[in-house]
Amino acid sequence: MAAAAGSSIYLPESVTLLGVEQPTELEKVFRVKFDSGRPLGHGPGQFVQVSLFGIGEAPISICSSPCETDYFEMTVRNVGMLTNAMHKLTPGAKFGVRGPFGTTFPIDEMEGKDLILVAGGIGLPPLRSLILPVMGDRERFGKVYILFGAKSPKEILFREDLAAWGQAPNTTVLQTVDRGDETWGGNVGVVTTLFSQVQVDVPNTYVAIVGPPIMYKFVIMELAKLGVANEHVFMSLERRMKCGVGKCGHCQINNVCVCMDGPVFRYSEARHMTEAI
Amino acid sequence: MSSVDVFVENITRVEGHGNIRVRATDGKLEVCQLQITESPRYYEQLLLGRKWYDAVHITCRICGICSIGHTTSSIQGMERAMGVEPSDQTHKLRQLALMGEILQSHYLHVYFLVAPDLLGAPSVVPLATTHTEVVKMALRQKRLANDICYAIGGRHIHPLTIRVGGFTSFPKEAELVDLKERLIASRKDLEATVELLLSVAHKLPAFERECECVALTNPPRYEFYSGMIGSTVTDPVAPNDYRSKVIERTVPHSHAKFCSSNGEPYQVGALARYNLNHVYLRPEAKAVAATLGLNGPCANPFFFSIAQVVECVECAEYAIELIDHFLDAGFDPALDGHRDVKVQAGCGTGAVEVPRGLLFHEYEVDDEGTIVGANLIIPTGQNLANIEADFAGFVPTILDKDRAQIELLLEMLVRAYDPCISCATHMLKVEWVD
Amino acid sequence: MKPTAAFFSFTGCEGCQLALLECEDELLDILSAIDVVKFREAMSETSDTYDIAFIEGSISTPHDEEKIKKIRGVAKVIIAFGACAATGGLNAIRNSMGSDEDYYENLREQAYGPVGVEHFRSTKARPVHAVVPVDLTIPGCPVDRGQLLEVIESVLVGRTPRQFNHPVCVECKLNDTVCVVEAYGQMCMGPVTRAGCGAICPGRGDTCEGCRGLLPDGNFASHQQMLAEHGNPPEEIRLRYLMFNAYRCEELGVPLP
Amino acid sequence: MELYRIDEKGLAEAMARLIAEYRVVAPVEKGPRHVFDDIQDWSEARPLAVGTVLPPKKFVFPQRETLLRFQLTGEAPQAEAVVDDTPVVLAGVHPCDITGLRCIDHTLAGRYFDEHYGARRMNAIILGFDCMPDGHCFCSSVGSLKVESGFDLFFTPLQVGGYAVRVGTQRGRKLLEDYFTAAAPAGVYEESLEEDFRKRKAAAIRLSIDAPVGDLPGIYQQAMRSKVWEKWAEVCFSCGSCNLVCPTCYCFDVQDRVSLDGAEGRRERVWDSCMLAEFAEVAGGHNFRPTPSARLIHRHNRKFNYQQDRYGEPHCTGCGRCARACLVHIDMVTIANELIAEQRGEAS
Ligand SMILES: Cc1cc2nc3c(=O)[nH]c(=O)nc-3n(C[C@H](O)[C@H](O)[C@H](O)COP(=O)(O)OP(=O)(O)OC[C@H]3O[C@@H](n4cnc5c(N)ncnc54)[C@H](O)[C@@H]3O)c2cc1C
Ligand code: SF4
Ligand code: SF4
Ligand code: SF4
Repeated sequence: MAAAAGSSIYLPESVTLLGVEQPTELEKVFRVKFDSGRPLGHGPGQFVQVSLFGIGEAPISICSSPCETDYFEMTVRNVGMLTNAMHKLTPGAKFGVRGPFGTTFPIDEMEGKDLILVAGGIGLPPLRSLILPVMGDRERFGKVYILFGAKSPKEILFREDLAAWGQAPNTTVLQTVDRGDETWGGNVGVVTTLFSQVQVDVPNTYVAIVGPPIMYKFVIMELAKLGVANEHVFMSLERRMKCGVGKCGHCQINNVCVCMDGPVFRYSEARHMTEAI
Repeated sequence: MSSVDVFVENITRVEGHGNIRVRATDGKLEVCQLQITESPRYYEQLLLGRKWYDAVHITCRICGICSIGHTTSSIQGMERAMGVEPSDQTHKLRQLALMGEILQSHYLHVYFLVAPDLLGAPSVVPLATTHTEVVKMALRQKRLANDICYAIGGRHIHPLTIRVGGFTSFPKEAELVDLKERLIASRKDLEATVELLLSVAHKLPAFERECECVALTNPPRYEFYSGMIGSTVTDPVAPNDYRSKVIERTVPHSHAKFCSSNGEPYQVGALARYNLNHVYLRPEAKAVAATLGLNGPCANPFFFSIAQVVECVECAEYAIELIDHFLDAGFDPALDGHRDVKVQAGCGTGAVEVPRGLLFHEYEVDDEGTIVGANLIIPTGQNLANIEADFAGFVPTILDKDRAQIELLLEMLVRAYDPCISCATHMLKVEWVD
Repeated sequence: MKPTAAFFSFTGCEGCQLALLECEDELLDILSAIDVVKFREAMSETSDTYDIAFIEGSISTPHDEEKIKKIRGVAKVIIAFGACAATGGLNAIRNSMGSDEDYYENLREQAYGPVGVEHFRSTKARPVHAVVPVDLTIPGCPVDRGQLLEVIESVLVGRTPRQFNHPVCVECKLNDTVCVVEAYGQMCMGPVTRAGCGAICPGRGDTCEGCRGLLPDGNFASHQQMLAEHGNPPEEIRLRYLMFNAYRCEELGVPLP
Repeated sequence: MELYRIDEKGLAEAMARLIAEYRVVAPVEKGPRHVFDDIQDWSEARPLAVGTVLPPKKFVFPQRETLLRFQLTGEAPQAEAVVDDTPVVLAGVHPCDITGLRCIDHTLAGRYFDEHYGARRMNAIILGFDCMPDGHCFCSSVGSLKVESGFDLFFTPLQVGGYAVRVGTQRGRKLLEDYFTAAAPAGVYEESLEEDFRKRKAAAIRLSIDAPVGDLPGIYQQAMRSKVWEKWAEVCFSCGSCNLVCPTCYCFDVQDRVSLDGAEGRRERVWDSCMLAEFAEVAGGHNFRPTPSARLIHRHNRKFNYQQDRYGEPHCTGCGRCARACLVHIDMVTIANELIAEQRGEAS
């Protein structure tokens, strides 16, 4: 009777890999669906725990639109054990997924508002799960600015999407790179340098930010200069994470868990958390 | 063929690095060397200036295979130097650990290093498929021996509980019960081993050379742990007087010192012990010896592995006896002195029979417990000169064979002694402070 | 294709290779998962190509140095196996007793007298990574069987083995061990030593001697002060640091009492 | 709450009956200290011993535990959850550790119920025992000197011999009937003896935090940049001992193991500690708490601020284990009092 089988919040469901694309040297985009056929049912900004038995688990954001129910997509940067093993997978492969977990960008609250959507590097994929539904229902929102910074032109993700979004009415896509190369004729500098080109109705503006830890502080400073209300600023934070369901303690920031109370936080709340940014 | 020039670089299936160099022209032996090329480690030097309690930690690392032997000899030497008298409980438990190590080392040698030669394989790896049952039995036996070491010493290699004055912890009763059951069950495996050996024993070359044998003696026991330094040639001497028996010297072709007694090479190890003490073997072991053709003194060095199997029987039975004692008497922490060692200046020598023979650890400490002198004499070092003497006797008898066969036979001869070369290459001359 | 593995021993006691032979229960599984093509201590067959090289022992002679460079040229993965290879181990004690060329010449002369000419020159004893790049490290004197098996498993499944960047105290606690410092004031190296051994020494009432090597970010000053508070003389604390960690102290610039 | 009385002999008989049917664990001697371990005979138990190295939480939340088992052969990997619901009797659990289990419940048995913990927790029969503090205990400062619930039965040693027994659950009542047959109903006299014991206990506690526990979240929140942290961080080993012995800590790491033939494996969780340098490090090397002081601040706030704010009670039960385990004398009371003194000093 000792070790009986049972249900478990840690038991993943099986998914099948439908397709893989490799937009950059380090990143691959994985399109998968649950073998059970159930839709993931995520909101913008949520993530799943990806599980490869024998290797481990890692939290990965969903980069496809919540409106897409046939499959979902994840963009994975090859940085370690699990992500490395994921990069070796080929279509047809089966692995485990738990989720979706975490909080979402409040898309309904954003209705009718001007939006500044700021992404740095691998922050673009999670933001894409917000941008896609915004673009899909464009007239529900005011002006949209998409600000994206990458280290170098080679590392720009979702080029086609960026180009297409730039074509949408009332939408401005601004890109910059830290270091340019011979192919690059655009902005060079950190993402905050793009703010000079942003013109919004400040009291009616919502902001979403996803990027590397270092980016938040500087973007917040720009927003303060602009005068955007803290209540209108949302940011997705990243922490080490083992369980995704508020148990393992790794992702705790002050009294919140990034996996349950985040990853999307309202800045007016996050600013009181001494460890947040 | 009466001329050979043999150079075996890095003899395999021995512990440590050594070469064989033999040259004979027209039946005349010109060069005959066992070259020890293991990198020197200067253990005796490392000990100087350190504290008494470190000697055992450091010297047990001389050798992975006989670390319990080094541990035992080291604490014995240190206790004799500082006048520490451990309890009977401590002595007995140490001997149980030593039995575990002799069993594990002998099994390793017989099954993993020698058996492939006799079964015509280059190593135990192919035997895993051709002789699966033998390999499984070997692993089972070795595991049991290891578990004895683990239960008492706290670790399979480099024991950690065995200290000057006593033990830092005792095995649990359940562990002892388990070990005893498995030791009893292992009698069957030992019988099978004897049978196996019997079926291949005829492959052992029939070569004999008389030599002096040196081992601990302590009638009426087949001794490993205490007693006098006995010899087939001279009178016994006390461990503290070992220098009157054993002379060490350096030779140009070896990183290990060679030893002699009365100017002649001599032999230590399982066969030497058998030759000196066989009358004191318990009946079970005597019977096995007789079955395997060992009926009293034996001058054939290839019979080392036979003597080892006989000792396995002896040690397994002695281990059972010791376990029975502890199951009966239990362990009394009050009889353990490892936390109350009093430091005192002095000089003393430990002499213990480890798998490969007699091992000496001599220490001198000052009144603060600082080590000011150390001399370690390793069994393999003592056997090196004897192996060369065996070469000299053996090579002329095999000159008619082809080169590969000669190489194999010479390697088998070296391997028979189960040399432990990293042990032997520990040394450094020490300036004694008188 | 099974990966091929070769074992090499340099300056050491060969106890770590023995640790592999001591995985009696798993040995047959290991042999069916990897092809051991060279293992002088246990095998006569040998090969000059291999994927994984297990290196035991320190690099302590010019000859050792030559040999390890050759191996690096062949092996895809080099595993520093045991304290001698991983951190210099006990061999490095001699580094702390002298360092100039004369010192080693002297050692050699003392050891072998004027006949020493045929022998290798000894040099400073160094861990493998001081001479060639190392891919994986299994420290310990001897290596822990469990960790050894875990590393083999990791290599087979393509996972990075755990690195144990925390001290031995963690494993003491996991084992519900009575701390020998807290209970007896003994000189334990656990708080500054890399875990992974299962805190086997304190578990049996002994102290940790630091055989798995000092942690890169250990709080050495606080540790030494703590040991001194328990009545340990500075010289003995110094010797303790210089037992398994003479090379490591030099490498990390650890101040000693 | 119902009250009974039982003498030593009756207790021993009852425990013998329990041992015959259940796995029973209690504090036992280990060298000069005590640990919770299996017992075969009640005489081995030291139910009043304080400061076991690890708290009894290890029986409901083991140091290393298999969560999933999986098969890697076949078309797709197959996994199943491993949930252990073997009953275990925890005897000699003191008020601090009973409180500790309640603290862990908030997280592991709260939102997203952890079945692995839950199954063990619900099948752990808790026989609480009251205790006499040693020099490290400070339960009276954090409200865990006395527990009203969280046990099946609770035993208070009486000066006149024997124990007063409180019944905390239905299961406890059933146990009392089936096993503790020598227990007799008790009344005001025993109640006064119980009270007596607690008074002596309270009087024996030598440490105290100089502020009401309810004020601590505010005090800690204000002290994020206090010099006190730097001072203690300087001597901290980042060894994690304090976390690992704590009855309220639950952080864990997850590790996969695979058999050497690659056919099957398991996913395990192992206790982790937020005081370890690598705890908050992510791939690529960024560490969200790179300094010992950041980690010290986090741990101490988790005890008196963050979790208290979230769940309404401090996550320190005053058991004193972390102070016993910390070789450089970093302890909850000293730090709390230094922070309190610092703020009062600033205020005045
Ligand atoms: C909410 C959230 C969403 C994320 N979304 C994405 C995404 O869409 N695409 C992407 O490429 N990466 C994403 N990450 C980061 C990703 O989880 C890590 O890169 C990944 O865990 C690294 O695992 P590894 O096994 O490859 O690396 P290793 O360094 O081998 O990591 C070992 C373990 O450490 C932990 N860990 C290490 N780094 C991180 C980290 N950055 N965050 C959390 N845990 C970590 C994990 O538990 C991991 O299993 C996200 C992280 C979080 C917290
Ligand atoms: S015994 Fe040593 S390793 Fe264990 S907790 Fe104490 S100091 Fe740390
Ligand atoms: S923080 Fe310390 S005193 Fe408080 S409950 Fe945890 S171990 Fe006990
Ligand atoms: S506070 Fe003490 S026990 Fe905790 S990590 Fe620091 S040194 Fe270790």
